[in-house]
Amino acid sequence: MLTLSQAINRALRHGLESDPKVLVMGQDVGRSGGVFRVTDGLQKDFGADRVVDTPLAEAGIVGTAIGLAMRGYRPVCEIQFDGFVYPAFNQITSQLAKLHARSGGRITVPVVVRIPVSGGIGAVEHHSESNEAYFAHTAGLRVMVAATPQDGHWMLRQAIESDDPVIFFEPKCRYWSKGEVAETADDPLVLPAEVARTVRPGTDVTLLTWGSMVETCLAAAAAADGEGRSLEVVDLRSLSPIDTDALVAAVARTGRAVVVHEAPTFGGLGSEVAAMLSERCFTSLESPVLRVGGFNVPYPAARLEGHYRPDLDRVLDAVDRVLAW
Amino acid sequence: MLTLSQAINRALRHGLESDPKVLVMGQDVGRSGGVFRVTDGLQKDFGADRVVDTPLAEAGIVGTAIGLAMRGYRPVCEIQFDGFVYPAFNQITSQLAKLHARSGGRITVPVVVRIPVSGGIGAVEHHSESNEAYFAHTAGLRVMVAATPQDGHWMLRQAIESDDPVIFFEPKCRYWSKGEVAETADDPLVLPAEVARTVRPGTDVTLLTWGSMVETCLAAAAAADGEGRSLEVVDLRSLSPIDTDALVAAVARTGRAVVVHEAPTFGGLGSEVAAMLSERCFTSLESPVLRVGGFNVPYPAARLEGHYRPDLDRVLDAVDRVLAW
Amino acid sequence: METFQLVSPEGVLADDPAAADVDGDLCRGLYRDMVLARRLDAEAYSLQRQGELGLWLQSWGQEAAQVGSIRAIRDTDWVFPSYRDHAAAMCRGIGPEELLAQWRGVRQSGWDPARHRFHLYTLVLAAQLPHAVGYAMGVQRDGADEVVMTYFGDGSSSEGEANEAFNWAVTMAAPVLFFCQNNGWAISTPTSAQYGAPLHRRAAGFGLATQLVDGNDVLAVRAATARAAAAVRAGEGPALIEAVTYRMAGHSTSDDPTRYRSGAELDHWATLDPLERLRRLLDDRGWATPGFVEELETEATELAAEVRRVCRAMPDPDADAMFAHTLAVETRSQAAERAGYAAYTASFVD
Amino acid sequence: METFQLVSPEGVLADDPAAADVDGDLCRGLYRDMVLARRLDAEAYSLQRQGELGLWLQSWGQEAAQVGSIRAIRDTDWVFPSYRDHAAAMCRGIGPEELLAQWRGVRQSGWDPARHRFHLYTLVLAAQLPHAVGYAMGVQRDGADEVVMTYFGDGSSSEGEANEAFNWAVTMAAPVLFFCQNNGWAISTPTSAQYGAPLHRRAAGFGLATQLVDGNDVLAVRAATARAAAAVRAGEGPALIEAVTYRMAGHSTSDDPTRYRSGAELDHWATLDPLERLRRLLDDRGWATPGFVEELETEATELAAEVRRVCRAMPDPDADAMFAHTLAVETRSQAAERAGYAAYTASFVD
Ligand SMILES: Cc1ncc(C[n+]2csc(CCOP(=O)(O)OP(=O)(O)O)c2C)c(N)n1
Ligand SMILES: Cc1ncc(C[n+]2csc(CCOP(=O)(O)OP(=O)(O)O)c2C)c(N)n1
Ligand SMILES: [Mg+2]
Ligand SMILES: [Mg+2]
Repeated sequence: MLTLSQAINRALRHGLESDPKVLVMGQDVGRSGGVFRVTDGLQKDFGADRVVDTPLAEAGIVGTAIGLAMRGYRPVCEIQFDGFVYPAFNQITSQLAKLHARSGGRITVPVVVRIPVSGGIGAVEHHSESNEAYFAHTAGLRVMVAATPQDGHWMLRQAIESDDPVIFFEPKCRYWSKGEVAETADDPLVLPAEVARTVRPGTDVTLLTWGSMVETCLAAAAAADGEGRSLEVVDLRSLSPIDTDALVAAVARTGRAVVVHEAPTFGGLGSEVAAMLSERCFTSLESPVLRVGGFNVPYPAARLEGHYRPDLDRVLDAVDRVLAW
Repeated sequence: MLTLSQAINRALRHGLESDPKVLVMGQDVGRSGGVFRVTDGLQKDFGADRVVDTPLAEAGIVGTAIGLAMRGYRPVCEIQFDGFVYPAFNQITSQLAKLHARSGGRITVPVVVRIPVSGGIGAVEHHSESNEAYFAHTAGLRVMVAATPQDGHWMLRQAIESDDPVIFFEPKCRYWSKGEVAETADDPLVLPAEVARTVRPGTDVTLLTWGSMVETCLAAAAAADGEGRSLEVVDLRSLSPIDTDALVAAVARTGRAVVVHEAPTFGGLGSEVAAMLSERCFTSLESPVLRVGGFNVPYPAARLEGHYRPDLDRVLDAVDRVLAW
Repeated sequence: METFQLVSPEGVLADDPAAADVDGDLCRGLYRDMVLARRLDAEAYSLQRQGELGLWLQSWGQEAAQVGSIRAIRDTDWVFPSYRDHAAAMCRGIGPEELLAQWRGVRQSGWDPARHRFHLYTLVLAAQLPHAVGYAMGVQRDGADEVVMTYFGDGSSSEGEANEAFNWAVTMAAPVLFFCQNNGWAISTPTSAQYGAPLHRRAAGFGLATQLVDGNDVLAVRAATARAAAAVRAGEGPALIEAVTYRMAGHSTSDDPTRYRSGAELDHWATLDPLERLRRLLDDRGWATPGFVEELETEATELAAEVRRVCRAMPDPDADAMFAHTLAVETRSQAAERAGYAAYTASFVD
Repeated sequence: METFQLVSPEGVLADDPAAADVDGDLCRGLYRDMVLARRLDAEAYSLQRQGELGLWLQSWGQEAAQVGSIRAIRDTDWVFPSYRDHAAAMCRGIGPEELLAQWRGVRQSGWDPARHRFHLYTLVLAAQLPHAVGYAMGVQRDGADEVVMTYFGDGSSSEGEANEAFNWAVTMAAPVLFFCQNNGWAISTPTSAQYGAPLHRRAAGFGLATQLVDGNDVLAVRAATARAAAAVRAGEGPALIEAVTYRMAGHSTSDDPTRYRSGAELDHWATLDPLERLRRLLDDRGWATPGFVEELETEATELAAEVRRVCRAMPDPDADAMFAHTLAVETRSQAAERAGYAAYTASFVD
């Protein structure tokens, strides 16, 4: 049993150990081990040339990582909090995402950008955002989110091994939660990065979710169970690409779907999921696909986040509505 | 009859004339009159203090506009091309969009960010992007797009008068197209900024679109007419908020909808429209809501844009599919 | 460039024309500002430890830099702070409730910026710098006799936006005074890993008038700021002050500074404490009259009590507050969302 | 700082140790590079006017800055260009088809960066600067004997990313040489509205070793670049060269420069033309032998013909090219999109 944070740390350690081209870079990742201790001990063991404390400049972090990748390195960058990735947005969208295409495939930029994401830890402003929609809509990036230590470890290893740029989200409210982590890559529990995972089977309604909301959906499913309702929970894991066939198959079975994420629903990635399901499951849907998410407001002050973030009750309320349809 | 570019120019001129606090600022907006001549003649008439040629720094443009707005000014910024707004993304998302909320309503930031957008002019890379989804998903911004000279003029005037920050998109392939512009604000053709406009009535299928694609949809509707199919075309105009009630009413009438935009459909704003319609028109829809848009690839080289951008045929193909359902 | 200093660590006042206006009243006032700020800071720290605040970033050690600078400008001048500038905020009349609200998590900002001519704290590093420059462009256009001062840290100076702001200010000759509190660290990153040339030198390269000042010497900071502000006010163009100081506490209450910096360094800076330094001068000159010392102690104790009281008294906000100010004019869909959530929560109440 | 010059506008070579290796071969080589570059540029311009290219950004007037600098570094050194660096690109063996493809709109980039150690053009201003610094960090880690040079313009220096790159390079002591072609303008914005202090001064403030050089003097540029590159190579840290030159044409074929700059300015710079200056030296010294001049004219004429030929011969790309390289490993949904579009287009063919 490892925490998510430890599982990620081990994936980074594995990367650094197995490939001399892997680098870890970011603000405070070295001596201090990162504000969430995710990079703890790495600089001590691999040196300051491979675990690099950078100046305080996000565009610089991603921009120099791109240059390093062109030189054959495989940098894993850390952005300290979700709300601080925007200074790097230009490097990510116009450079990182496009270089492979712009160069006609001649350049690969195997850069991973790790971002602690979402709320639930009572943080101050800019420290609780769920901004996956911006990146998923950006062609040329892979976007992954690890809801469990298992994925924190193995999906990050896959991200590091990928020749494509990967935005790797880590729900910070889950950093301290423990879970099993497979020992070897051929363990059947280790899934390919692009595959959605049914974390709980069910027959009445399919909950489609990711990141910080997987646990919430599992709790909702457990509660519904007591009321004789069988909820299926699917963790998307990969947000770009989305494993659409798996989602369609799941929803075709239950005929009812609720998409749950923490970002505002308006224009959020849930709208892609709902639109896609509404189209592809048109004949099998017995009720509209509902979306449960943040409201269309800036992430609020910490003492309001309980209202902002979807919780068990709001998920069950949507379940009630699709079932009552 | 004015071109879109002239109509916008007159709206800026009106703002500068009627309110001494209105400023126009950006790269090359002054002496040269802007790369699309949208600000032509303004510096000559209003001086370099009010029509400000700025240094080449987009974060600086939006960031100083915010400061000016806090001082009581109403800056209208120009970003030279869609692909160059990303260096300002941090100022837009973490500052411009949030200051009103963060300050508990004490600060207003009446800043307009004008962005020439979308393709169709054979431009080189980064000059043809349709990035409205990023901004529409950002709570705290209003997002508008002017498909006609009428809206270029009147909606921009409304944007300048708004106390909220507005991202104002101008489809550059329409800059030179002419149209009527109402003389006075009380002309019934002048709609409130938040309202969708039915630009062509129809009974079989509703096309929901905006910006550069309005003309394409009108052409598709005209062609379909010849085949005895009656297509309704709705121009959303406001992308945040979306005039959902009007859209729902339209689609409830026809029972069939196709959303058409130029951005990649994956995670694009069309998915919000489709998801919302699929939910709210669940019982009246006779076929799935289809989306026609760019592919999930970086905007391609100019000679490929004819393949990338939705055209009359691709729109009609989708219309065929919803009708054949 | 030599570091400008007026009071030695031993509390000896230099024989410098810049010290000409130094007297007992002035020093007592500055000392009081610093003592009260430190008390509030310490109290907030322990409130965080008791779970009453979500987070706190201490100003401990940086009182002279903040008090000296803000006391040197006029009340009509505008300030764009960073997030650790509690001493400066207090000098502008911002009270404990207003200061703590954000860190308790009941609001995202505590005070009315216009009333105090003191902008909200900005947590996105360096984002306030272009705002200050833009505000100063407005001052310029208004022909107003005002200076705009903005605080930021050594680490923040690496952000692109900081450098855009430096360049912009010089190009526009905007009346802005950049004030860097170089406290040696950006969380765990020392300035040696932040930049290769001192910030004041970089700033000069941009064309800013620059001064390097001992940030733990409140009189030097005050004199340097007054000088710089006067030049900015006179239309001589923007300026930058680098005040060398030290963050005595961790970066925040979530940070453990022993992971990355030595006790010896801390001990060294403890000997340079800005309050003690001024106290030595006060004592030497006989300016610290017993009445003053006692009253100040009483005032600080009362402040501490008030801090605890107002902090604990802050109620959790209403859900509705979350919807209230997204836009100046609420949209129909937002009103619907707000009403929908109100109806939903009401459904739980029997 | 004085502007470094080796050849006066009249073509007189200075008596300077930096000119010690100047001889006929060297000058003929540099002259040839510049003549061919100007010819390609002029030809591309007229192809744009004929509708064969979508856009063209002329290098006219900046040949000395580009040729002098790229000829001063080693072929094993890496270059991160901007978008107007056709003369430099040609020196790296990039051919007309490769150069024109992007501007014809048939591909987004023409050449293989690794083969020429010359990165793609970057159209997002200053975005290539952090890439160059990162690449140089890789060189550092590899212990390789290489220097990374990156080109950018005076206007681009205002972007935050440029300044982050300057600071980063110095902090990391990365082996990178920033080369600014200060051509006086960023589209319609003169340097006086771009910054308030000269770039070389700002760069020095960041801790970069800097040189100001006459960018229309190919020998001076070459000597300055060689000196700077040698220092960078020797591990003395990063450097910046500001080469003062002039953009003789409009910003691009879409731009009308008469709207914002005077004919007198253009006339002045015409007298400082880099090709004519070197030609005067060649003539003075008798280095421009008739054989050389004639052969060069033939070569240029042939190049022009080739430019026209390869440009017109470039076929429109296949729709499939649009899908080909979004990701290194195509996803299922992308494959489906690609196949769907192929089936769709096939449905139109009878
Ligand atoms: C854009 C951005 N990136 C990262 C952070 C996270 N962060 C908060 S404070 C800090 C260090 C700031 O150092 P400095 O500017 O020296 O100010 P100090 O804390 O020392 O007062 C960092 C990295 C942030 N708030 N904003
Ligand atoms: C980030 C960004 N902003 C704006 C532009 C539009 N633009 C293209 S070239 C240019 C001027 C560049 O000036 P300079 O850096 O001096 O280079 P020059 O064209 O003179 O070679 C501008 C504003 C851009 N390409 N990228
Ligand atoms: Mg600091
Ligand atoms: Mg230039």
